[in-house]
Amino acid sequence: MGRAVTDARLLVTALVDPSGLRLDTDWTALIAIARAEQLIGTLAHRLDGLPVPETVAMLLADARDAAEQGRRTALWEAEMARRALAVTDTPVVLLKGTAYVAAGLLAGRGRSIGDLDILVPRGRIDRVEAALIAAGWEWVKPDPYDDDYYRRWMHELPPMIHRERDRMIDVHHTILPLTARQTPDAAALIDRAVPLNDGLSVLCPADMIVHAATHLFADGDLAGGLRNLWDIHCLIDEFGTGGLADRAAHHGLLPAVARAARLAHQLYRTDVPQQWRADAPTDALFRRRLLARDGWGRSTRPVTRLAFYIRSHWLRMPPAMLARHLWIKWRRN
Amino acid sequence: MSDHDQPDPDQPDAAAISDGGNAVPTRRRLLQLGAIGAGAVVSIRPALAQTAGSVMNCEIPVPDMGHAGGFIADDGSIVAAGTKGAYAPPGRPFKGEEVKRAMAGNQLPGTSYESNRAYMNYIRRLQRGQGGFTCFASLQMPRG
Amino acid sequence: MRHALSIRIGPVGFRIGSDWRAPIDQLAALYRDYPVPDVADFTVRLFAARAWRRVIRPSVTIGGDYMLPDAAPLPLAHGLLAGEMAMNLQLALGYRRHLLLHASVVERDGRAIVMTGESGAGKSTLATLLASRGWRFMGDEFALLDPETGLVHAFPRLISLKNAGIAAAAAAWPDGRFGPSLPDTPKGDIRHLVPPAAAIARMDEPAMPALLLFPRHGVAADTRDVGASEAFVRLTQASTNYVALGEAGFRALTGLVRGVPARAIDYPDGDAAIAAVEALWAGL
Amino acid sequence: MRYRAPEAAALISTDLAPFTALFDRRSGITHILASPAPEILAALTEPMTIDMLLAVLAREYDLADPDPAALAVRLDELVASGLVATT
Repeated sequence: MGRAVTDARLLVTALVDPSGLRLDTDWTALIAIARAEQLIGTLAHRLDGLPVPETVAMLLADARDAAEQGRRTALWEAEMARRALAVTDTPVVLLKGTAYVAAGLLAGRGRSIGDLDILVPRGRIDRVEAALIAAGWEWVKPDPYDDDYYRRWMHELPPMIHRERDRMIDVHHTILPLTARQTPDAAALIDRAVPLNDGLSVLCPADMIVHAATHLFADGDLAGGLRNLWDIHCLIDEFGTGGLADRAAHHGLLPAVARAARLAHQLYRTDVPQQWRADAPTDALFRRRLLARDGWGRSTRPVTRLAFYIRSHWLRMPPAMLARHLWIKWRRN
Repeated sequence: MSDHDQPDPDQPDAAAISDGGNAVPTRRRLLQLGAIGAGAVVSIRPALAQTAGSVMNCEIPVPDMGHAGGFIADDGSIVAAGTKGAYAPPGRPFKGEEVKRAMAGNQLPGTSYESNRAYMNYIRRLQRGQGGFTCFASLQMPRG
Repeated sequence: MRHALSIRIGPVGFRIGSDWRAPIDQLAALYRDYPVPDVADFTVRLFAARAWRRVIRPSVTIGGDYMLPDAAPLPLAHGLLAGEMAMNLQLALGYRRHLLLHASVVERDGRAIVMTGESGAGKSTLATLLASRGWRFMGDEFALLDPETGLVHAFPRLISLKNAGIAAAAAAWPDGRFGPSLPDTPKGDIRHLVPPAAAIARMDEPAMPALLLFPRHGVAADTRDVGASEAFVRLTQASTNYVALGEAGFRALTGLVRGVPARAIDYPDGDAAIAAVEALWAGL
Repeated sequence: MRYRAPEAAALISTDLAPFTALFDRRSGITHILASPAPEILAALTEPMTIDMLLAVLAREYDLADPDPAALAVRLDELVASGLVATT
């Protein structure tokens, strides 16, 4: 069945140059990788209208339908949150996937959207929490240790889930854990937010890119990295990089944004400024982690994956806390 | 509402029979606002994969992996190990089938009347994101 | 993966990979007469969660495009069952081309009976018995309803018979092809029966639903009407992709319950069930 | 406070006597409505307070219990389902 597909490069090239795909592509492997990386809807939009085998065409049409259903459900969840929080007259900024579809951006096209992420001013978080509970949301993990940890050190409330609709919401008051070394200017994020027509708003383009890069490199273990990087590719493609470096520096997140731009350029050939084109020495390691997926959809390169997992915790908390956190989690499993 | 006819076709329509311009209502339809047993609006929730019965066999760890070692109080909440009046976690996860039988009135294997009640209270409070939730949610047909 | 196989069941193609040879050989033998898809719709993986689990007390973990977190591994001796479950799971979690109803289906003269109910309500046994009396077997796990046409499509996977159902099927199908007997699985003793040759040959022929049955095994014989709204709500809970299909799912299911008569039948044994079904069919 | 129903185009309604099956295109959720819910939705032709709605219903129907509190409970169910919004 031809040379086995050993990493996710097949998916990357299909997204970058869909018309370049030959009819004898290993379609089953491409679909398995796209599904595992949550990019099947995006791939289906990129391949829309191109000559593919009939079975594949039907599969991709299903994926576009599923993405449309997901978009509608995500926008509805945002609307229900808006209704619940209207009484607190708090500015509510949509983040990540829901923001992209709410603002009708390229990055939202075909995107699979998970939980609803919103950003609210830190001073208002208790009022927001009370309003959500009154409107039918509940804590997912009613566990004291996790609650306290979340409240003090994480950049968000513990996740909540709506009793009837089974959808989760993450309420953030900044875009990085309080414990992280960098401290982004949360108030500036809200000040520059762009209002949509229904009382909700989204971050300004530069802040969107900064947040996407932050989410990918500053607190994540790169799970879902190819999807996040594709978000960044689309945002840069749509808005360009004017003012991005200054905005990233203002938040103290220039390194993360530079790395995101470099990797987007290296993998997705994103049009980034000259200073973000050269390969930094560790970029190859990040690419190795991002492409760690085989043609059966399995995650591969376990050692690389473990290294990035430990790194993600290291970035989120000072060493003493990291040791305590990992010790408690280890003692439990 | 778009292509919708009134819900009770067999009752005389409330439309007045016009008589030379001044409508004479014959008998307006009766409408009851209160005292509805289960409420007037039921929203359909997604059925989970295991509701397709034989699709999956699954397990419910008590407590879930994130809280291994914790004890279970009567009301099903997780408390520190050794708390007086609470129950040590069972030796192994319960199988979906065992929980289904316990929901129908039997007892979970290897439990006393009290510890069975505590474990079942824990299982009933499982939320999405907690280990065993998908398995438990699928055992209830229909949900919600 | 080391061992692999591709099969098409009804409109759905599967690529199955395994760390062991045995499950693939069993599937290949039982699905011998089934077509091979050009491109698989779903990938399924049977694998050892820990490397040493491949050899020491080997246990099969189910993987694939679509997964559930609480899946419990199965002993390698039940590898065939793991493969069947993994394929069902892909359909239940990832399939959208048709409205999926957890139901068995038989057909005669282009018209179908759809029998839905919780596992253990005897759907598989009933479908097998009817198939032995001239009805065409279309499926014992999922009914695939086309939202545009209202037609039901066949998904004739291996018939999974449980406990007493095994003997009943063996009696009805003396020369049927059976898989290995799998004792004390989570669902009791299980044995798979290869659907009749006609069911496999004609699996691409859809049928128009003409009767919706809610069978229940083990009580005194009884037949009662099921109203459209009751049938509708029960079917939304017997469908794993009703909500995911959105408007198309709503139109397909409201069309079905408004257009097709629904009956609940309680039956003490196979013969009583067949008599009740034939009587209802004649009365349509 | 006023209660607002969705515009007709957002809803697909099908009679499943004695209930009404309603699909909300905005949320993708299916609701099963028993009387008086369909009648209340139909009466909300514009945003109304409870008293305004009660007056409309009293005109169109023979109300067994013209009680604002009972109507409020029915409206809360419709709000919780997302079908009706408050402004």
